[in-house]
Amino acid sequence: MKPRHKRLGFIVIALLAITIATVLVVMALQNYTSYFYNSTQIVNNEAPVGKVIRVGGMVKENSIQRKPGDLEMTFIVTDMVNEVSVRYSGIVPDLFKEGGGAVARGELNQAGEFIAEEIMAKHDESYMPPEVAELMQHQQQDLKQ
Amino acid sequence: MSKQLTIQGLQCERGERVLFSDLSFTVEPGQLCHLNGANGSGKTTLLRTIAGYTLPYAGTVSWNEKPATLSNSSYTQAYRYVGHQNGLKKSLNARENLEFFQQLYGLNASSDSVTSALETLKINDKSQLSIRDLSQGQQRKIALARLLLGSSDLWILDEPFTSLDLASRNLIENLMQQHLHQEGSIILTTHHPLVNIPSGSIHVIELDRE
Amino acid sequence: MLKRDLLLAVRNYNDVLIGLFFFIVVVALIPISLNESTQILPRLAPGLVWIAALLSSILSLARLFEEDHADGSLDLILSSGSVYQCVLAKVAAHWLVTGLPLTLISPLIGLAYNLHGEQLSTLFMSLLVGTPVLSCIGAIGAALTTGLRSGSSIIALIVLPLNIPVMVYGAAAVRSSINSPDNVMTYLLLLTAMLIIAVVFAPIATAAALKISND
Amino acid sequence: MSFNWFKYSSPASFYGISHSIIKAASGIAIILCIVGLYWGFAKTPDILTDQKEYYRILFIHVPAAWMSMWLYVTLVFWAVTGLIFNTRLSYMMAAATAPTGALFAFLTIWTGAFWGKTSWGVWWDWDPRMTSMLILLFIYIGYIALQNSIADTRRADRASALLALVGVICIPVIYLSINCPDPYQCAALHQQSSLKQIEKNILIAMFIMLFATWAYSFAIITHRLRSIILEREKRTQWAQDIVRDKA
Repeated sequence: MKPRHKRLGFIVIALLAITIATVLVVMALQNYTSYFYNSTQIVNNEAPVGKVIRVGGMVKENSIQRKPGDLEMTFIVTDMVNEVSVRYSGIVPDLFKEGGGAVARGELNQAGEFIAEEIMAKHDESYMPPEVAELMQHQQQDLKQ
Repeated sequence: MSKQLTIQGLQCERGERVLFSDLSFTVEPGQLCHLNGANGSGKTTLLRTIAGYTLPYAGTVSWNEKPATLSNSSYTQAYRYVGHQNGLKKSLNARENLEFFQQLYGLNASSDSVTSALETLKINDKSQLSIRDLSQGQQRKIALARLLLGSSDLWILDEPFTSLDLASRNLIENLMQQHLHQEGSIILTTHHPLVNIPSGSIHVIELDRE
Repeated sequence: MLKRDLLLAVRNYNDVLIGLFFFIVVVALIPISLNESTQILPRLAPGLVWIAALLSSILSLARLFEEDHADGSLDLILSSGSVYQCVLAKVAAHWLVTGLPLTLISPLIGLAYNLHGEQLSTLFMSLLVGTPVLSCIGAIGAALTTGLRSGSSIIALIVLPLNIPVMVYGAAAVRSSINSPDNVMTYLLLLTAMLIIAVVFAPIATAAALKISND
Repeated sequence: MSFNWFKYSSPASFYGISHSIIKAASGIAIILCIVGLYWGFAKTPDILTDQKEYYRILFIHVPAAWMSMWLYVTLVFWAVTGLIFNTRLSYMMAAATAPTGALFAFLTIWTGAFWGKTSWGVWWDWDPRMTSMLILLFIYIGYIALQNSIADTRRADRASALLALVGVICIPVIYLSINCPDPYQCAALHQQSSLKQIEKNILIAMFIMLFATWAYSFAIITHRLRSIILEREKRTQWAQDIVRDKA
């Protein structure tokens, strides 16, 4: 009888532990504030100034401007609604191009400009030749909005 | 309820060596089972297998017709094991060590029963010294004092007489005799002759390799 | 049972001090070796303090069950009905002599790393909740390697990857106390959840591992 | 009459049939590999929406990643089977699986680094999936190291099986922890991709390569298993007979 009681007691404790842990995880996630922003959130002043955050979105067509003879560049990140201008100095990855996805890590300055420390390009979600992908592009843009 | 230890078709290996195979015997209440065999014949392994520490490669050990394993708590509570090592903490004293064993055996902590165990073994006067400062024989006696904590049915003893003097050996043999009288059983290995125990209750198992 | 292990630890108080000083030396070595201005130190602090805590916890783990195995008392523990409680007591004792002193001294380390106010208390809290998890998970590794000659080196290899989540959340808690104070609570809650799960379930694995190692 | 399910769980009877398994599996692996690489290089488009020729590293990268995870699942399966039924062959299977799993995890990271450099601009980013793969590699290494450092085979088998089991419980937590509470904060560079969005020929080549790696794993693990069996059963009559026949 005794070992059986012991086992029963343990099962109760185990279930209790799992329940409490789950509650804590749920509480934790509700408490969480994200530090990844899209351009609309930045334009609406939802992002903190002077703190390391990440900004993601599409690089706007014809927005990349480079200083000749320098690695410094600016471009605009957009979520198709609002735009944020990003300043960066360094080498960009191959996949980084206008119309493609990008993630920048850095800080927002007082003027609302994003000073990036690191630029990463996202590869496209569709592993397709351009002709096939073009057909689906409208669909994708709808999804992003 | 028969408190019988049954060994059936047991095979044990060490490294890649078969120590013994197809070993079967029983130990009845009131019986002393004396394992005999040369060094390396697997006596210690057999005792550890019986106590459930080592898994057999084949065969079973059962107690009271149920598997004698570590997860069978009615079995683990029924035996007392004194192995090669004394299981004593060097920086604690005899009393502290024995009180810890009381807890392990699920007994109520009682300093009286610790005192009486130590007194029976005539070592109570050393109970405040840390184990480190005791002689090998004294340490052995404190390890054997575990047998007297609470009540138990089966004693599993690996060379209990190591480093004991003649007087202490006789003392332990007398305790064994008493244990057998109370329908307890003993399984042991020893190189010392058992002089005080009637040969009628001794059952010898030869473990020599074929 | 806890009393016994603590008593043993107190009588070998040297071990406690060694673990603690290991931690202090490691966290002190880093600013010395980097020779950086105090500006950068707060950004390094969360990760470094946590790595040092992890290493000093592992340093003392190797001997967690070693003595019990060598003197034969592990046998007695395994055949008692209270393996689970014994393991829990040993883990608790390990934490009390390694994790707790380290946690208590952490605000001083934090000051040396140019942290202040809230950040110090977060560092303290994260270590207070996180280091017991390190002891719980580490005990599994210690049990698996008990009695091995190369035990102490292999224990690090198997325990470190398993401890990554604790380190990530612990360091993240301290990091967000610097960058984004709103999220400190999130990470502390996640650590607490891990603590509860680890305390209840890790001793089962440890007990099973001890049975295997004591074969 | 009931079929004896445990017949092939005895090392001796397994050894008997293993030779033909190895032959067949390695043949399949070689053929599939050639077909898959041909398909991958000749039948697929030169350029994807945003990637040039180097996307073809995917034909190694993706199957390797899948295999490394799948092999860990099988390893744990064998480990647990061993712990429950105490069958020697299960432990040997687990032991034979680990090195191949570790190899694939390493291959995934290695090819991933090349691809990452060309596409994302970084050799390595602590992206959740990359970090998880690295930790999976660590766990494989821990398993192998523990197995090798215990002299007593049975203890080695059981201890490493337990470690594999603990590892499999920890892996989801590890994955979540590096994914943070918020997947966006770590800004996963890997995209969520659905098979539907992959061009047909790429998908075909990828699956052929997946089966090729699968057949390869099958062959090499069985081969390793044969060596382990012979080594462990060296004092049995049948093993000695085999060695004598070979000599």
